[in-house]
Amino acid sequence: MEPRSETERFTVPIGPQHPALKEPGHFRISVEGEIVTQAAVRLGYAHRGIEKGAEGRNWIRNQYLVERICGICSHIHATAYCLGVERLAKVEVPPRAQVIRVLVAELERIHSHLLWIGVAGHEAGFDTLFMYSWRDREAIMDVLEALTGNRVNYSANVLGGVKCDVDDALRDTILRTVDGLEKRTEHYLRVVTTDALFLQRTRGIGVMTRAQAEVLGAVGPTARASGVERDVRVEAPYAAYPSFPVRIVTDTRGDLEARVVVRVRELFECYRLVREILDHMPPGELHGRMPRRIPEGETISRVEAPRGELFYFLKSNGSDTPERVRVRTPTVCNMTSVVRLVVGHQLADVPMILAGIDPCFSCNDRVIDVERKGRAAEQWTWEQLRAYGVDTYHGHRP
Amino acid sequence: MRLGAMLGDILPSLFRAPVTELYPFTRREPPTRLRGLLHWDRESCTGCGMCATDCPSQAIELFTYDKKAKRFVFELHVDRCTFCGQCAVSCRQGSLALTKGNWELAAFDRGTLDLHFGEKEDVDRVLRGDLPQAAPTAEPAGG
Amino acid sequence: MPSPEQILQIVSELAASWTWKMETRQPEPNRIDVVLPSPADLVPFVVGLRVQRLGYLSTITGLDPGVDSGHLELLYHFCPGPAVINLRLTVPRDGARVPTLTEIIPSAESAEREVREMFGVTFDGLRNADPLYLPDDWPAGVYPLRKDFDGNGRLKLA
Amino acid sequence: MASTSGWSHVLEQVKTWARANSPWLVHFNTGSCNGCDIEVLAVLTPRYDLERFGVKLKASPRHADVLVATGPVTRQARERLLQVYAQMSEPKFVVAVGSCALSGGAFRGCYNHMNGIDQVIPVNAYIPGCPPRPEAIIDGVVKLVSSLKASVAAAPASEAAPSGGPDA
Amino acid sequence: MDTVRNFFALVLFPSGLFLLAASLIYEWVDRKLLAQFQNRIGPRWFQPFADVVKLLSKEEVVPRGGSSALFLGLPVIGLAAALTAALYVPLAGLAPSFSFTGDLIVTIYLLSVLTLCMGLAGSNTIGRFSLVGATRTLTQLFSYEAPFLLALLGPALVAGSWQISEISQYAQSHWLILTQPIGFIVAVIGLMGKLELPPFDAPEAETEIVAGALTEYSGRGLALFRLGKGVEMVIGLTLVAAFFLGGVATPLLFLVKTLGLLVVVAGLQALLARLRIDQTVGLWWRYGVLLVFVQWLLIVVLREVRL
Repeated sequence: MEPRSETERFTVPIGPQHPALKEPGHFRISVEGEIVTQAAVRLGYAHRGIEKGAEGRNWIRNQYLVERICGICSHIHATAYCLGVERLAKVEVPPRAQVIRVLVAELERIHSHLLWIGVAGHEAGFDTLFMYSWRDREAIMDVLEALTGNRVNYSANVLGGVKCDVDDALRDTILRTVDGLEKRTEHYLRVVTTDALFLQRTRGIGVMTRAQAEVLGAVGPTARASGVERDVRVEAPYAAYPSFPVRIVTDTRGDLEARVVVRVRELFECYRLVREILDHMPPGELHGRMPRRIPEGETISRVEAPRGELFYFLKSNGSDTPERVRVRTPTVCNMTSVVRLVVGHQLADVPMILAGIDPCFSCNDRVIDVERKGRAAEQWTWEQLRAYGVDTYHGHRP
Repeated sequence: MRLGAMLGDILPSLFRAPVTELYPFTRREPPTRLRGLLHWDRESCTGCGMCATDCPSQAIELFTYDKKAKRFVFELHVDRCTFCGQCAVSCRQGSLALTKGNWELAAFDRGTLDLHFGEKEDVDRVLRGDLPQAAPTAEPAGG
Repeated sequence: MPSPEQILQIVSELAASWTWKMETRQPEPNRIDVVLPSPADLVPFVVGLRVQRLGYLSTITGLDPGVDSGHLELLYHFCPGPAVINLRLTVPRDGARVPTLTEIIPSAESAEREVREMFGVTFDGLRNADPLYLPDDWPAGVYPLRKDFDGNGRLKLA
Repeated sequence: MASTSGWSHVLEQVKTWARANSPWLVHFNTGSCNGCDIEVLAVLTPRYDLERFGVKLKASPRHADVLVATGPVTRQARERLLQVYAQMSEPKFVVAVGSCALSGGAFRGCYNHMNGIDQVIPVNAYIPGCPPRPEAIIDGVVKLVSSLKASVAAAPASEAAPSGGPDA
Repeated sequence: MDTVRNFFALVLFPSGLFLLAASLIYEWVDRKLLAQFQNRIGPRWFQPFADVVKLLSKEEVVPRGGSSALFLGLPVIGLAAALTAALYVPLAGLAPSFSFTGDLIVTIYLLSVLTLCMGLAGSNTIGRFSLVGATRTLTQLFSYEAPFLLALLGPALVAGSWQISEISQYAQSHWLILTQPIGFIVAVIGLMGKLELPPFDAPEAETEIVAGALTEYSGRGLALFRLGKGVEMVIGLTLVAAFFLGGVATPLLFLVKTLGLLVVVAGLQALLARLRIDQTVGLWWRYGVLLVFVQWLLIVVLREVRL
């Protein structure tokens, strides 16, 4: 099987088993000998035209449109949007609403990180880790369903505050669930740092130094795993984070294992925050009065999604529909930074590096173009890349 | 570095009952706030149409034949509804609520997912297409 | 990381020290808008920001004030720590040419490619030519985020 | 004549029983926000575990009987969805999961997508919800499977079996 | 008279229908154990039977780009080879229906014919994934075949004969697992490599290459290949149980020992993550073969000392 002799078009099914993927990427990688010299990404399989759609809908409907950009971090999108619109309308949000927003955001981060541990296991062929982490995740999904009424798209926010409240019964179930999950997370921390076969897929793979992370603009756990202290909850605290300070979790090794460990350690931080929030719940109503027409103005709203910094730019022209809604999701940053990171790496390591940043791709497929000097661009499958990697390890490179 | 870090999980579960819930045969009590199918209360509704304008996916259409006699027809497109609950928040009379009882809505034909609530003959008039003149929620072009 | 006020102070001094004064506005306590007179000032000013370690580019936003306004507006958002710095650049509606930032800030590529395909602004020196989000069969010359493109309408493409 | 038709009826009965008891899924995301995808996968995890109904999540459309499609079919994903559907071998079924797959959901009317799966390929079962709970997805699959049993009992050859079919 | 007995042995009792049923049951036990290890319920008892019948009744799509005769013929050859291998193995605790000196070697190579057929089937189409899957299947075949064969030759050495019936006869009186522990470990790991069970399931890694060599197969071909795999599992388990776990004298012993071995195999499947194909090859050639040679050394040395 000689991929190099004739140019063949391959398509790579990262396939339906990759649930965390939000937007399939199409990578173009050019290679010199073994080292990747140039790489580019092409998204677009999940582009639904949201920013244009937002201009045709009133402010209230937009919140639900924006919430469905990414199913795994839906609450944080709605929160960023609501914070921006409330700042434009200069509406005072009651403190209890802000605290509940932060509470649901942290519960969502727990569910997102547990999900990703399972997906990382599944990608590495470790189905038992996938089954057990998703079994434990069901506990937090029940809490979210009891608290907000839906397991994934909570719609807990409403312009000017929140819709759901935390009563005592809920408070006890949340605390019980968090205690149980903390023990399980300690177990997972041991598993991902000691299981020999899992480590073979993560330790020393896809190392991103701190300088690279900063230059390439990586965000979220991917950046923090390389030592970059960048977390919007700490730099520019929003909602109720000023009264609930967050301790940044960082690592210095910057390889795939560090990214897994940073996400697992962040889970402990989330548990601590949830307990702290539930102990200091301020009284008060749940949402303030919100005008239907938002006064003219522009604002920027930055929040920390489970995968990194989420950036919103809102511009209103005084009417009840926005002039412009700009959304920059963290995955675009991570993806372009990791695609840059791949340059200079072994072609054989590219697949695991790309899969390792918890990419938010819709799980259609990824096509990797390999351009060799002086020959037409070939498109390789992800698997072809892996098989190519195998030949490299065997040392019988032609 | 050791082999089989998950041994502590898989061995005990060999002797423990699986956590699987036998769904269709045993049903778990859904949480009280579960957002299932929308319920519309005709008595308290005033036909203002706020729910229709605020619905993110244009799933609600309200036809008012006679405001005082509360002769409304409330058309709910379940296939468009995203169960977000904004209609219940926007409705000042509180006549809308997402019920927790009804969430098994799988169907074989999309037609069955268009529900009409209201007086029998009003609903027939809507189905015949004899809509009231000022239908407040005309479908935006290409909706 | 300096406090927001210090950052805004640094940026307004930087803007004022330019050969011809750049207008700066502070609509919000932690935000400063710097109006760039011409696309040529973009790269030097961004280098100035990076020297002051304020050069973390979050993204680039395209704005279409309206078909009759005859111009488009590009906003470069720099978000070092708590403060937000917007560089505002107005460009003509058709045939706008703006220098690319990818040499100094590699992560700007995805934002630039998105603005190019959504607004039709060409970035000189941007190596990657293929679209980022729009499908392959999207007709050339149609820019969806411009006001004249009817978002809700069903643009009947092949 | 009666014996052969009796015999072929029994054969048909056995085939339906087998098809109803081992529905293999292939899952395809045509631009969804991943909310429905994680629920479709949650259905295989220990708490719901659809393997007790014989469901296996296969990666290749060629091995699968039921295509679980999510998302409003973006323009870019449309041709790939048709490809996957064509690769599946008869008898095949399509289940649209989530309000995006049914009608475009919250994105209804945006440019760049087709407002639902049934605008592109024929759909057998619709599961509303945003996202539908895992139990609702199980309910959809169970309803599809039981309708399969009923449909064959009524009309033996549901669709014109392709001439090359094994039982011709 | 002899032909009727042979026909009966080939089609009905030890091989043929009985073995197919046994392979379905063992596949169910394997999936059920794996599910139980993962804390879930797992399939019902008739699941593999339903899967096979459904696959047989599905439309068979013959892709272009490969010879269709080969495409349709390979599954049949693979299954036939696996079934004939069963004739020499003490299935269900009874003496093997045929045996001649040297049938151990024949059985082992008959068992690898199925893997060869899958490799051929994979490379017979233009589909990328089946091509990659085919190379991986063959790479894995060459890596585990030698250590697996040598591990099984250990008991043959001790029993002093190449005939399976004699070896299992000898093994009934000596628990060879105690005298040859290393050989036993290599044999079990080799069996998992042959059956491409995780952690050696790189050739059909779902997240990477869809279904490897079998991506293009649907309907009847896929059913026959899956049956072949099930038959191989039963035969492999019987061989290892007969040699190392004190022989399979009665059907009850056969059941207990093979199912006990299956529990160990399923536990390993649940426990270990998938090895990259280069890691499996490295693992086999560095450690597998080395261990087996150490085992042989021990056997020879022990025999000299005792003599």
